[in-house]
Amino acid sequence: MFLDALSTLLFVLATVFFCAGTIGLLRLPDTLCRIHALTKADNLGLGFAALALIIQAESLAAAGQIILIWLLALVASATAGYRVARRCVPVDPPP
Amino acid sequence: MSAIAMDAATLWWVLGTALTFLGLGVMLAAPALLRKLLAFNVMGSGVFLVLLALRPRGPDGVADPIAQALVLTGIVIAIASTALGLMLARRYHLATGRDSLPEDAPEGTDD
Amino acid sequence: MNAVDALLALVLLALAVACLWAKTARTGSLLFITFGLLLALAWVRLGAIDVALAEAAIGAGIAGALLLDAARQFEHSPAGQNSARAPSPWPPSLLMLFLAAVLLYALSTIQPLAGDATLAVSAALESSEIAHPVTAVLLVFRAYDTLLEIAVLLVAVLAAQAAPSAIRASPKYDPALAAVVGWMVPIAVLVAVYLLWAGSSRTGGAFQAAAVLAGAILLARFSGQWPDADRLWQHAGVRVFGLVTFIVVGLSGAFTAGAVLGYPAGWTGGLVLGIEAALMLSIAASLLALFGWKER
Amino acid sequence: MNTVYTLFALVLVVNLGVGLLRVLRGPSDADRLLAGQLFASTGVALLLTLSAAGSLPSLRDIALVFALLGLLVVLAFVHEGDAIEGSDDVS
Repeated sequence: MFLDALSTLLFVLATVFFCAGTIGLLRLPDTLCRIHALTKADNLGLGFAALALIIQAESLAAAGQIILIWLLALVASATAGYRVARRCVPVDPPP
Repeated sequence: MSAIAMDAATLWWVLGTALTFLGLGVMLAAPALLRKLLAFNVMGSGVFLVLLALRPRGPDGVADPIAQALVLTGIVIAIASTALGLMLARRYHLATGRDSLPEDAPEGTDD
Repeated sequence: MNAVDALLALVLLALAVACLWAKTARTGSLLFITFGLLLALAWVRLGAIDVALAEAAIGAGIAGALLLDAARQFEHSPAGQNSARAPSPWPPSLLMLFLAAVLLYALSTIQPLAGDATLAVSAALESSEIAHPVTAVLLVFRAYDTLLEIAVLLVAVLAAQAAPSAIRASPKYDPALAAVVGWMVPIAVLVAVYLLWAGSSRTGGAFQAAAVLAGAILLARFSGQWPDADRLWQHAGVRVFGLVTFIVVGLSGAFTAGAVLGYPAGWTGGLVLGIEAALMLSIAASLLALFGWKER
Repeated sequence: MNTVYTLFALVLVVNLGVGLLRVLRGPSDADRLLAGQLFASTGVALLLTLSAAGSLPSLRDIALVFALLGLLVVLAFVHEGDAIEGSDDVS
Protein backbone atom coordinates (compact mmCIF):
# COMPACT_ATOMS: atom_id res chain seq x y z
CA MET A 1 0.00 0.00 0.00
CA PHE A 2 2.75 2.42 1.02
CA LEU A 3 4.78 1.37 -2.01
CA ASP A 4 1.81 2.01 -4.29
CA ALA A 5 1.42 5.50 -2.85
CA LEU A 6 5.13 6.14 -3.35
CA SER A 7 4.92 4.96 -6.95
CA THR A 8 1.95 7.19 -7.61
CA LEU A 9 3.80 10.17 -6.18
CA LEU A 10 6.79 9.41 -8.41
CA PHE A 11 4.49 9.11 -11.43
CA VAL A 12 3.08 12.55 -10.62
CA LEU A 13 6.60 13.97 -10.47
CA ALA A 14 7.40 12.25 -13.77
CA THR A 15 4.29 13.82 -15.29
CA VAL A 16 5.45 17.26 -14.17
CA PHE A 17 8.87 16.82 -15.74
CA PHE A 18 7.60 15.28 -18.96
CA CYS A 19 5.12 18.12 -19.40
CA ALA A 20 7.86 20.65 -18.60
CA GLY A 21 10.04 19.02 -21.23
CA THR A 22 7.34 19.17 -23.86
CA ILE A 23 6.44 22.77 -23.03
CA GLY A 24 10.11 23.65 -23.11
CA LEU A 25 10.45 22.08 -26.53
CA LEU A 26 7.59 24.19 -27.77
CA ARG A 27 8.27 27.48 -26.02
CA LEU A 28 12.05 27.89 -25.82
CA PRO A 29 13.33 30.34 -28.44
CA ASP A 30 16.04 28.48 -30.42
CA THR A 31 17.60 25.11 -31.07
CA LEU A 32 20.36 25.40 -28.48
CA CYS A 33 17.86 26.28 -25.74
CA ARG A 34 15.58 23.46 -26.79
CA ILE A 35 18.35 20.94 -26.20
CA HIS A 36 17.78 21.60 -22.48
CA ALA A 37 14.24 20.32 -22.75
CA LEU A 38 15.51 17.06 -24.15
CA THR A 39 18.56 16.45 -22.00
CA LYS A 40 17.32 17.68 -18.65
CA ALA A 41 13.58 17.78 -18.13
CA ASP A 42 12.74 14.69 -20.12
CA ASN A 43 15.43 12.52 -18.60
CA LEU A 44 14.36 13.48 -15.10
CA GLY A 45 10.82 12.56 -16.06
CA LEU A 46 12.03 9.23 -17.39
CA GLY A 47 14.09 8.75 -14.21
CA PHE A 48 11.09 9.28 -11.94
CA ALA A 49 8.95 6.98 -14.06
CA ALA A 50 11.71 4.37 -13.96
CA LEU A 51 11.95 4.69 -10.18
CA ALA A 52 8.20 4.30 -9.82
CA LEU A 53 8.29 1.17 -11.97
CA ILE A 54 11.31 -0.30 -10.18
CA ILE A 55 9.30 -0.20 -6.96
CA GLN A 56 6.62 -2.22 -8.72
CA ALA A 57 9.04 -4.51 -10.57
CA GLU A 58 8.27 -8.21 -10.34
CA SER A 59 11.88 -9.34 -10.09
CA LEU A 60 15.39 -8.11 -9.51
CA ALA A 61 16.26 -8.73 -13.17
CA ALA A 62 13.35 -6.58 -14.30
CA ALA A 63 14.46 -3.78 -12.00
CA GLY A 64 18.00 -4.09 -13.28
CA GLN A 65 16.81 -3.89 -16.87
CA ILE A 66 14.83 -0.73 -16.13
CA ILE A 67 17.93 0.85 -14.57
CA LEU A 68 20.02 -0.14 -17.60
CA ILE A 69 17.44 1.40 -19.94
CA TRP A 70 17.44 4.63 -17.97
CA LEU A 71 21.24 4.83 -17.94
CA LEU A 72 21.39 4.19 -21.67
CA ALA A 73 18.76 6.84 -22.32
CA LEU A 74 20.72 9.31 -20.16
CA VAL A 75 23.99 8.70 -21.97
CA ALA A 76 22.34 8.68 -25.39
CA SER A 77 20.50 11.95 -24.90
CA ALA A 78 23.54 13.66 -23.37
CA THR A 79 25.62 12.61 -26.37
CA ALA A 80 22.83 13.56 -28.76
CA GLY A 81 22.57 17.00 -27.17
CA TYR A 82 26.31 17.46 -27.42
CA ARG A 83 26.50 16.43 -31.07
CA VAL A 84 23.54 18.56 -32.11
CA ALA A 85 24.94 21.54 -30.20
CA ARG A 86 28.30 21.11 -31.93
CA ARG A 87 26.49 21.32 -35.21
CA CYS A 88 24.72 24.55 -34.26
CA VAL A 89 27.77 26.36 -32.90
CA PRO A 90 30.15 27.58 -35.60
CA VAL A 91 33.41 27.78 -33.63
CA ASP A 92 35.49 24.78 -32.69
CA PRO A 93 36.49 24.77 -29.04
CA PRO A 94 40.19 25.56 -28.42
CA PRO A 95 42.34 22.42 -28.62
CA MET B 1 -15.31 7.95 -31.76
CA SER B 2 -17.51 8.46 -34.75
CA ALA B 3 -20.68 7.23 -36.36
CA ILE B 4 -19.31 3.74 -36.68
CA ALA B 5 -18.78 2.16 -33.32
CA MET B 6 -15.03 1.94 -33.44
CA ASP B 7 -13.14 -0.74 -31.62
CA ALA B 8 -9.37 -0.73 -31.44
CA ALA B 9 -8.86 -3.04 -34.41
CA THR B 10 -11.14 -0.93 -36.62
CA LEU B 11 -9.18 2.17 -35.75
CA TRP B 12 -5.96 0.54 -36.88
CA TRP B 13 -7.19 -0.83 -40.18
CA VAL B 14 -8.80 2.48 -41.04
CA LEU B 15 -5.45 4.14 -40.34
CA GLY B 16 -3.76 1.42 -42.37
CA THR B 17 -6.02 2.10 -45.36
CA ALA B 18 -5.38 5.82 -45.13
CA LEU B 19 -1.61 5.31 -45.00
CA THR B 20 -1.68 2.82 -47.87
CA PHE B 21 -3.40 5.17 -50.28
CA LEU B 22 -1.56 8.27 -49.09
CA GLY B 23 1.64 6.42 -49.79
CA LEU B 24 0.49 5.02 -53.11
CA GLY B 25 -0.77 8.40 -54.32
CA VAL B 26 2.44 10.20 -53.44
CA MET B 27 4.53 7.40 -54.86
CA LEU B 28 2.76 7.75 -58.19
CA ALA B 29 2.61 11.54 -58.29
CA ALA B 30 5.87 12.74 -56.70
CA PRO B 31 8.77 13.32 -59.06
CA ALA B 32 11.62 13.10 -56.53
CA LEU B 33 13.05 9.60 -56.19
CA LEU B 34 13.70 9.86 -52.48
CA ARG B 35 10.16 10.98 -51.81
CA LYS B 36 8.93 8.02 -53.82
CA LEU B 37 10.90 5.72 -51.54
CA LEU B 38 9.51 7.37 -48.41
CA ALA B 39 6.03 6.97 -49.86
CA PHE B 40 6.74 3.33 -50.65
CA ASN B 41 7.61 2.76 -47.01
CA VAL B 42 4.56 4.59 -45.70
CA MET B 43 2.41 2.51 -48.04
CA GLY B 44 4.07 -0.65 -46.80
CA SER B 45 3.41 0.29 -43.18
CA GLY B 46 -0.22 0.88 -44.07
CA VAL B 47 -0.53 -2.56 -45.67
CA PHE B 48 1.09 -4.18 -42.64
CA LEU B 49 -1.34 -2.40 -40.33
CA VAL B 50 -4.34 -3.64 -42.31
CA LEU B 51 -2.91 -7.14 -42.44
CA LEU B 52 -2.37 -7.34 -38.72
CA ALA B 53 -5.43 -5.47 -37.50
CA LEU B 54 -7.75 -7.75 -39.47
CA ARG B 55 -6.59 -10.87 -37.66
CA PRO B 56 -8.27 -11.66 -34.37
CA ARG B 57 -6.13 -11.54 -31.28
CA GLY B 58 -5.25 -14.60 -29.30
CA PRO B 59 -6.75 -15.19 -25.85
CA ASP B 60 -3.90 -13.36 -24.10
CA GLY B 61 -4.19 -10.29 -26.34
CA VAL B 62 -1.26 -11.32 -28.50
CA ALA B 63 -1.65 -10.77 -32.24
CA ASP B 64 -1.93 -13.71 -34.62
CA PRO B 65 1.51 -15.36 -34.96
CA ILE B 66 1.13 -16.05 -38.69
CA ALA B 67 0.27 -12.43 -39.44
CA GLN B 68 3.18 -11.33 -37.26
CA ALA B 69 5.57 -13.61 -39.13
CA LEU B 70 4.29 -12.30 -42.47
CA VAL B 71 4.73 -8.70 -41.37
CA LEU B 72 8.21 -9.43 -40.01
CA THR B 73 9.20 -10.90 -43.37
CA GLY B 74 7.63 -7.89 -45.05
CA ILE B 75 9.61 -5.43 -42.93
CA VAL B 76 12.89 -7.09 -43.85
CA ILE B 77 12.01 -7.16 -47.56
CA ALA B 78 10.86 -3.53 -47.39
CA ILE B 79 14.16 -2.38 -45.90
CA ALA B 80 16.10 -4.40 -48.45
CA SER B 81 14.21 -2.92 -51.38
CA THR B 82 14.40 0.58 -49.89
CA ALA B 83 18.15 0.26 -49.54
CA LEU B 84 18.42 -0.98 -53.11
CA GLY B 85 16.25 1.90 -54.32
CA LEU B 86 18.34 4.41 -52.40
CA MET B 87 21.48 2.97 -53.89
CA LEU B 88 20.11 3.28 -57.42
CA ALA B 89 18.86 6.82 -56.76
CA ARG B 90 22.27 7.82 -55.45
CA ARG B 91 24.11 6.37 -58.39
CA TYR B 92 21.69 8.05 -60.76
CA HIS B 93 22.22 11.32 -58.94
CA LEU B 94 25.98 11.00 -59.11
CA ALA B 95 25.83 10.27 -62.81
CA THR B 96 23.31 12.91 -63.87
CA GLY B 97 23.00 15.40 -61.02
CA ARG B 98 19.23 14.91 -60.99
CA ASP B 99 17.06 13.71 -58.18
CA SER B 100 14.11 12.68 -60.31
CA LEU B 101 13.68 10.79 -63.53
CA PRO B 102 13.49 13.04 -66.63
CA GLU B 103 10.00 11.93 -67.63
CA ASP B 104 8.75 12.76 -64.13
CA ALA B 105 10.46 16.10 -63.70
CA PRO B 106 7.96 18.95 -63.49
CA GLU B 107 8.20 21.70 -66.13
CA GLY B 108 10.81 24.33 -65.52
CA THR B 109 12.56 22.79 -62.55
CA ASP B 110 14.69 20.45 -64.56
CA ASP B 111 18.01 22.04 -65.43
CA MET C 1 -7.06 2.85 -23.05
CA ASN C 2 -8.89 3.63 -26.27
CA ALA C 3 -7.99 7.32 -26.00
CA VAL C 4 -4.33 6.30 -26.14
CA ASP C 5 -4.95 4.36 -29.36
CA ALA C 6 -6.94 7.13 -31.01
CA LEU C 7 -4.38 9.80 -30.19
CA LEU C 8 -1.52 7.61 -31.34
CA ALA C 9 -3.30 6.95 -34.65
CA LEU C 10 -3.90 10.66 -35.21
CA VAL C 11 -0.26 11.51 -34.52
CA LEU C 12 0.82 8.77 -36.92
CA LEU C 13 -1.43 10.09 -39.66
CA ALA C 14 -0.17 13.65 -39.17
CA LEU C 15 3.43 12.46 -39.28
CA ALA C 16 2.84 10.46 -42.46
CA VAL C 17 1.29 13.46 -44.22
CA ALA C 18 4.08 15.75 -43.04
CA CYS C 19 6.70 13.21 -44.10
CA LEU C 20 5.29 12.81 -47.60
CA TRP C 21 4.90 16.54 -48.18
CA ALA C 22 8.16 17.58 -46.50
CA LYS C 23 10.12 20.35 -48.19
CA THR C 24 13.47 18.57 -48.35
CA ALA C 25 14.63 14.99 -48.47
CA ARG C 26 16.27 15.30 -45.08
CA THR C 27 13.19 16.69 -43.37
CA GLY C 28 11.18 13.88 -44.90
CA SER C 29 13.65 11.30 -43.62
CA LEU C 30 13.59 12.73 -40.10
CA LEU C 31 9.81 12.71 -40.07
CA PHE C 32 9.83 9.14 -41.34
CA ILE C 33 12.09 8.08 -38.46
CA THR C 34 9.71 9.65 -35.98
CA PHE C 35 6.87 7.90 -37.79
CA GLY C 36 8.66 4.57 -37.42
CA LEU C 37 9.20 5.19 -33.71
CA LEU C 38 5.51 5.75 -33.14
CA LEU C 39 4.54 2.90 -35.43
CA ALA C 40 6.45 0.61 -33.08
CA LEU C 41 4.22 1.88 -30.27
CA ALA C 42 1.18 1.21 -32.46
CA TRP C 43 2.33 -2.39 -32.97
CA VAL C 44 2.55 -2.74 -29.20
CA ARG C 45 -1.02 -1.51 -28.89
CA LEU C 46 -2.04 -4.09 -31.49
CA GLY C 47 -0.44 -6.86 -29.47
CA ALA C 48 2.17 -7.53 -32.15
CA ILE C 49 5.20 -7.32 -29.90
CA ASP C 50 7.57 -9.14 -32.24
CA VAL C 51 6.71 -6.74 -35.02
CA ALA C 52 7.12 -3.79 -32.65
CA LEU C 53 10.62 -4.95 -31.75
CA ALA C 54 11.56 -5.30 -35.42
CA GLU C 55 10.04 -1.94 -36.28
CA ALA C 56 11.93 -0.24 -33.44
CA ALA C 57 15.22 -1.72 -34.60
CA ILE C 58 14.81 -1.77 -38.38
CA GLY C 59 12.17 0.86 -39.10
CA ALA C 60 13.30 3.56 -36.74
CA GLY C 61 16.99 2.67 -36.40
CA ILE C 62 18.49 1.17 -39.57
CA ALA C 63 16.08 2.70 -42.09
CA GLY C 64 16.55 6.07 -40.43
CA ALA C 65 20.31 5.89 -40.76
CA LEU C 66 20.00 4.74 -44.38
CA LEU C 67 17.61 7.52 -45.36
CA LEU C 68 19.54 10.28 -43.60
CA ASP C 69 22.74 9.04 -45.16
CA ALA C 70 21.18 9.20 -48.63
CA ALA C 71 19.33 12.46 -48.01
CA ARG C 72 22.59 14.25 -47.33
CA GLN C 73 23.71 13.62 -50.88
CA PHE C 74 20.53 15.07 -52.36
CA GLU C 75 20.65 18.01 -49.99
CA HIS C 76 23.87 19.42 -51.40
CA SER C 77 23.01 18.94 -55.05
CA PRO C 78 22.02 21.90 -57.21
CA ALA C 79 19.08 19.92 -58.49
CA GLY C 80 17.97 19.30 -54.93
CA GLN C 81 15.32 21.92 -55.59
CA ASN C 82 13.35 19.36 -57.49
CA SER C 83 12.36 17.62 -54.32
CA ALA C 84 10.94 20.89 -53.02
CA ARG C 85 8.18 20.39 -55.57
CA ALA C 86 5.41 18.73 -53.62
CA PRO C 87 3.53 16.09 -55.58
CA SER C 88 1.00 17.72 -57.86
CA PRO C 89 -2.32 16.72 -56.43
CA TRP C 90 -5.59 16.27 -58.24
CA PRO C 91 -6.29 13.42 -60.57
CA PRO C 92 -4.42 10.71 -58.65
CA SER C 93 -5.76 11.77 -55.27
CA LEU C 94 -9.35 11.43 -56.45
CA LEU C 95 -8.52 7.93 -57.62
CA MET C 96 -6.83 7.21 -54.30
CA LEU C 97 -9.86 8.43 -52.36
CA PHE C 98 -12.09 6.22 -54.45
CA LEU C 99 -9.84 3.17 -53.96
CA ALA C 100 -9.57 3.86 -50.23
CA ALA C 101 -13.35 4.02 -49.98
CA VAL C 102 -13.68 0.72 -51.84
CA LEU C 103 -11.12 -0.95 -49.61
CA LEU C 104 -12.69 0.44 -46.43
CA TYR C 105 -16.07 -0.89 -47.52
CA ALA C 106 -14.59 -4.28 -48.32
CA LEU C 107 -12.72 -4.47 -45.03
CA SER C 108 -15.78 -3.47 -43.03
CA THR C 109 -17.63 -6.50 -44.39
CA ILE C 110 -14.88 -8.92 -43.31
CA GLN C 111 -15.55 -10.70 -40.07
CA PRO C 112 -12.25 -11.40 -38.32
CA LEU C 113 -12.16 -15.09 -37.56
CA ALA C 114 -9.34 -17.25 -36.35
CA GLY C 115 -8.50 -19.07 -39.56
CA ASP C 116 -7.60 -22.73 -39.85
CA ALA C 117 -3.93 -21.89 -40.13
CA THR C 118 -3.95 -19.97 -36.85
CA LEU C 119 -5.69 -22.81 -35.09
CA ALA C 120 -3.24 -25.27 -36.63
CA VAL C 121 -0.33 -23.23 -35.29
CA SER C 122 -1.59 -23.25 -31.74
CA ALA C 123 -2.40 -26.96 -32.00
CA ALA C 124 1.01 -27.88 -33.42
CA LEU C 125 3.02 -25.60 -31.15
CA GLU C 126 3.45 -28.35 -28.58
CA SER C 127 5.01 -30.76 -31.06
CA SER C 128 7.26 -28.11 -32.67
CA GLU C 129 9.43 -27.96 -29.53
CA ILE C 130 9.56 -24.15 -29.80
CA ALA C 131 7.72 -22.21 -27.15
CA HIS C 132 7.34 -18.94 -29.02
CA PRO C 133 4.70 -19.16 -31.77
CA VAL C 134 6.19 -16.48 -34.04
CA THR C 135 9.59 -18.18 -34.05
CA ALA C 136 7.90 -21.51 -34.66
CA VAL C 137 6.05 -20.09 -37.68
CA LEU C 138 9.17 -18.45 -39.08
CA LEU C 139 11.57 -21.35 -38.73
CA VAL C 140 9.51 -24.50 -38.43
CA PHE C 141 6.10 -24.16 -40.09
CA ARG C 142 7.03 -21.62 -42.77
CA ALA C 143 10.75 -22.26 -43.03
CA TYR C 144 10.59 -22.15 -46.85
CA ASP C 145 9.41 -18.54 -46.71
CA THR C 146 12.17 -17.50 -44.38
CA LEU C 147 14.78 -19.31 -46.46
CA LEU C 148 13.62 -17.49 -49.58
CA GLU C 149 13.47 -14.21 -47.71
CA ILE C 150 17.14 -14.51 -46.84
CA ALA C 151 17.83 -15.30 -50.49
CA VAL C 152 15.93 -12.17 -51.54
CA LEU C 153 17.95 -10.11 -49.09
CA LEU C 154 21.15 -11.51 -50.64
CA VAL C 155 19.90 -10.72 -54.14
CA ALA C 156 19.25 -7.14 -53.06
CA VAL C 157 22.78 -6.94 -51.70
CA LEU C 158 24.20 -8.32 -54.94
CA ALA C 159 22.21 -5.85 -56.98
CA ALA C 160 23.29 -3.01 -54.75
CA GLN C 161 26.90 -4.03 -55.13
CA ALA C 162 26.68 -4.05 -58.90
CA ALA C 163 26.58 -0.28 -58.59
CA PRO C 164 29.96 0.83 -57.25
CA SER C 165 29.47 2.36 -53.83
CA ALA C 166 29.87 6.00 -53.02
CA ILE C 167 33.01 6.86 -51.12
CA ARG C 168 32.59 8.63 -47.82
CA ALA C 169 35.06 10.49 -45.71
CA SER C 170 35.92 8.68 -42.53
CA PRO C 171 34.41 10.50 -39.56
CA LYS C 172 36.41 12.92 -37.47
CA TYR C 173 37.64 11.54 -34.19
CA ASP C 174 35.66 12.90 -31.28
CA PRO C 175 36.92 11.81 -27.84
CA ALA C 176 33.59 12.28 -26.06
CA LEU C 177 31.73 10.31 -28.69
CA ALA C 178 34.41 7.62 -28.76
CA ALA C 179 34.08 7.15 -25.01
CA VAL C 180 30.31 6.84 -25.13
CA VAL C 181 30.20 4.57 -28.15
CA GLY C 182 33.06 2.54 -26.69
CA TRP C 183 30.80 1.18 -24.01
CA MET C 184 27.51 1.39 -25.85
CA VAL C 185 28.53 -0.91 -28.68
CA PRO C 186 29.43 -3.86 -26.44
CA ILE C 187 26.08 -3.46 -24.66
CA ALA C 188 24.29 -3.40 -28.01
CA VAL C 189 26.06 -6.57 -29.14
CA LEU C 190 25.09 -8.19 -25.85
CA VAL C 191 21.47 -7.09 -26.36
CA ALA C 192 21.53 -8.61 -29.84
CA VAL C 193 22.67 -11.97 -28.49
CA TYR C 194 20.10 -11.72 -25.72
CA LEU C 195 17.30 -11.07 -28.23
CA LEU C 196 18.44 -14.03 -30.30
CA TRP C 197 18.33 -16.28 -27.29
CA ALA C 198 15.02 -14.84 -26.08
CA GLY C 199 13.47 -15.71 -29.44
CA SER C 200 13.15 -19.36 -28.54
CA SER C 201 10.81 -18.70 -25.63
CA ARG C 202 9.39 -15.20 -26.12
CA THR C 203 9.61 -12.08 -28.26
CA GLY C 204 12.88 -11.85 -30.14
CA GLY C 205 14.65 -13.73 -32.88
CA ALA C 206 17.13 -13.51 -35.70
CA PHE C 207 15.72 -10.44 -37.49
CA GLN C 208 15.47 -8.25 -34.45
CA ALA C 209 18.84 -9.39 -33.16
CA ALA C 210 20.42 -8.77 -36.57
CA ALA C 211 18.99 -5.26 -36.74
CA VAL C 212 20.36 -4.43 -33.30
CA LEU C 213 23.71 -5.93 -34.24
CA ALA C 214 23.84 -3.91 -37.45
CA GLY C 215 22.89 -0.85 -35.39
CA ALA C 216 25.79 -1.53 -33.03
CA ILE C 217 28.24 -1.77 -35.91
CA LEU C 218 26.86 1.40 -37.46
CA LEU C 219 27.29 3.20 -34.13
CA ALA C 220 30.93 2.15 -34.15
CA ARG C 221 31.26 3.21 -37.79
CA PHE C 222 29.70 6.63 -37.33
CA SER C 223 32.12 7.35 -34.51
CA GLY C 224 35.16 5.95 -36.35
CA GLN C 225 35.75 3.16 -33.85
CA TRP C 226 37.12 -0.32 -34.51
CA PRO C 227 37.75 -0.01 -38.25
CA ASP C 228 39.35 -3.45 -38.39
CA ALA C 229 36.35 -5.23 -36.95
CA ASP C 230 34.22 -3.27 -39.39
CA ARG C 231 36.27 -4.53 -42.33
CA LEU C 232 35.75 -8.08 -41.14
CA TRP C 233 32.00 -7.56 -41.49
CA GLN C 234 32.36 -6.57 -45.10
CA HIS C 235 33.66 -10.00 -46.02
CA ALA C 236 31.28 -11.72 -48.43
CA GLY C 237 31.53 -14.97 -46.49
CA VAL C 238 29.70 -13.48 -43.54
CA ARG C 239 26.78 -12.53 -45.76
CA VAL C 240 26.23 -15.98 -47.24
CA PHE C 241 27.01 -17.93 -44.07
CA GLY C 242 23.41 -17.82 -42.83
CA LEU C 243 21.85 -18.97 -46.09
CA VAL C 244 24.40 -21.78 -46.47
CA THR C 245 23.83 -22.97 -42.91
CA PHE C 246 20.08 -22.86 -43.43
CA ILE C 247 20.29 -24.86 -46.67
CA VAL C 248 22.70 -27.45 -45.23
CA VAL C 249 20.56 -28.02 -42.15
CA GLY C 250 17.42 -28.01 -44.29
CA LEU C 251 18.76 -30.60 -46.74
CA SER C 252 20.11 -32.82 -44.00
CA GLY C 253 16.59 -32.82 -42.62
CA ALA C 254 15.70 -35.00 -45.60
CA PHE C 255 17.79 -37.81 -44.11
CA THR C 256 17.37 -37.23 -40.39
CA ALA C 257 13.74 -36.14 -40.25
CA GLY C 258 12.35 -37.45 -43.51
CA ALA C 259 11.57 -34.02 -44.95
CA VAL C 260 13.58 -31.18 -46.39
CA LEU C 261 13.61 -28.34 -43.84
CA GLY C 262 12.38 -30.76 -41.19
CA TYR C 263 14.17 -31.25 -37.90
CA PRO C 264 14.73 -34.59 -36.16
CA ALA C 265 12.65 -34.98 -33.02
CA GLY C 266 14.32 -33.58 -29.93
CA TRP C 267 16.75 -31.48 -31.95
CA THR C 268 14.43 -28.71 -33.11
CA GLY C 269 15.27 -26.19 -30.42
CA GLY C 270 19.03 -26.46 -30.82
CA LEU C 271 19.01 -26.52 -34.61
CA VAL C 272 16.67 -23.55 -34.86
CA LEU C 273 18.84 -21.57 -32.48
CA GLY C 274 21.91 -22.48 -34.54
CA ILE C 275 20.25 -21.42 -37.79
CA GLU C 276 19.06 -18.22 -36.18
CA ALA C 277 22.53 -17.41 -34.91
CA ALA C 278 23.95 -17.87 -38.42
CA LEU C 279 21.09 -15.84 -39.89
CA MET C 280 21.68 -13.06 -37.38
CA LEU C 281 25.28 -12.64 -38.52
CA SER C 282 24.34 -12.76 -42.20
CA ILE C 283 21.35 -10.44 -42.00
CA ALA C 284 23.40 -7.92 -40.04
CA ALA C 285 26.21 -8.10 -42.60
CA SER C 286 23.70 -7.75 -45.46
CA LEU C 287 22.03 -4.73 -43.88
CA LEU C 288 25.47 -3.16 -43.54
CA ALA C 289 26.36 -4.01 -47.13
CA LEU C 290 23.20 -2.24 -48.28
CA PHE C 291 24.67 1.00 -47.02
CA GLY C 292 27.21 0.73 -49.82
CA TRP C 293 29.89 2.16 -47.60
CA LYS C 294 33.45 2.54 -48.74
CA GLU C 295 35.85 4.64 -46.76
CA ARG C 296 38.24 7.01 -48.39
CA MET D 1 -2.08 0.67 -9.61
CA ASN D 2 -3.66 0.02 -13.00
CA THR D 3 -5.56 3.30 -13.07
CA VAL D 4 -2.33 5.12 -12.38
CA TYR D 5 -0.61 3.31 -15.25
CA THR D 6 -3.45 4.14 -17.61
CA LEU D 7 -3.48 7.80 -16.62
CA PHE D 8 0.29 8.09 -16.93
CA ALA D 9 0.21 6.41 -20.35
CA LEU D 10 -2.42 8.91 -21.42
CA VAL D 11 -0.30 11.81 -20.17
CA LEU D 12 2.63 10.50 -22.19
CA VAL D 13 0.63 10.15 -25.38
CA VAL D 14 -0.77 13.66 -24.93
CA ASN D 15 2.84 14.81 -24.58
CA LEU D 16 3.61 13.09 -27.86
CA GLY D 17 0.69 14.85 -29.50
CA VAL D 18 1.79 18.27 -28.26
CA GLY D 19 5.43 17.58 -29.13
CA LEU D 20 4.23 16.83 -32.65
CA LEU D 21 3.80 20.58 -33.15
CA ARG D 22 7.56 21.05 -32.85
CA VAL D 23 8.22 18.18 -35.24
CA LEU D 24 5.90 19.69 -37.83
CA ARG D 25 6.96 23.29 -37.34
CA GLY D 26 10.73 22.82 -37.20
CA PRO D 27 12.01 25.38 -38.12
CA SER D 28 15.33 23.61 -38.66
CA ASP D 29 15.94 19.92 -39.08
CA ALA D 30 17.96 19.95 -35.88
CA ASP D 31 14.74 20.90 -34.06
CA ARG D 32 12.90 18.02 -35.66
CA LEU D 33 15.68 15.69 -34.64
CA LEU D 34 15.50 16.92 -31.04
CA ALA D 35 11.75 16.49 -31.00
CA GLY D 36 12.24 12.99 -32.36
CA GLN D 37 14.64 12.23 -29.52
CA LEU D 38 12.05 13.55 -27.11
CA PHE D 39 9.56 11.17 -28.70
CA ALA D 40 12.02 8.34 -28.18
CA SER D 41 12.42 9.00 -24.47
CA THR D 42 8.67 9.48 -24.06
CA GLY D 43 8.24 6.23 -25.96
CA VAL D 44 10.65 4.47 -23.59
CA ALA D 45 8.60 5.66 -20.62
CA LEU D 46 5.39 4.60 -22.34
CA LEU D 47 6.76 1.15 -23.11
CA LEU D 48 7.98 0.64 -19.56
CA THR D 49 4.60 1.73 -18.23
CA LEU D 50 2.66 -0.53 -20.60
CA SER D 51 4.99 -3.39 -19.72
CA ALA D 52 4.11 -2.98 -16.04
CA ALA D 53 0.41 -2.47 -16.78
CA GLY D 54 0.00 -5.54 -18.97
CA SER D 55 2.72 -7.67 -17.32
CA LEU D 56 4.47 -7.94 -20.68
CA PRO D 57 8.19 -8.22 -19.93
CA SER D 58 9.03 -8.16 -23.67
CA LEU D 59 8.06 -4.50 -23.89
CA ARG D 60 11.11 -3.72 -21.81
CA ASP D 61 13.26 -5.23 -24.57
CA ILE D 62 11.70 -2.82 -27.04
CA ALA D 63 12.42 0.06 -24.68
CA LEU D 64 16.01 -1.16 -24.53
CA VAL D 65 16.26 -1.10 -28.33
CA PHE D 66 14.77 2.41 -28.40
CA ALA D 67 17.36 3.61 -25.91
CA LEU D 68 20.22 1.97 -27.81
CA LEU D 69 19.39 2.96 -31.36
CA GLY D 70 18.15 6.50 -30.74
CA LEU D 71 21.76 7.64 -30.80
CA LEU D 72 22.29 6.02 -34.19
CA VAL D 73 19.87 8.43 -35.83
CA VAL D 74 21.60 11.42 -34.24
CA LEU D 75 24.99 10.24 -35.42
CA ALA D 76 23.68 9.60 -38.93
CA PHE D 77 22.26 13.12 -38.88
CA VAL D 78 25.41 14.93 -37.77
CA HIS D 79 27.88 12.47 -39.20
CA GLU D 80 29.60 14.58 -41.83
CA GLY D 81 31.17 17.02 -39.43
CA ASP D 82 30.20 20.36 -38.20
CA ALA D 83 28.28 22.33 -40.76
CA ILE D 84 26.68 25.44 -39.36
CA GLU D 85 23.00 24.97 -39.19
CA GLY D 86 20.23 25.38 -36.73
CA SER D 87 18.68 28.35 -35.00
CA ASP D 88 19.30 30.78 -37.84
CA ASP D 89 17.46 29.16 -40.72
CA VAL D 90 13.87 30.25 -40.34
CA SER D 91 11.37 28.84 -42.76
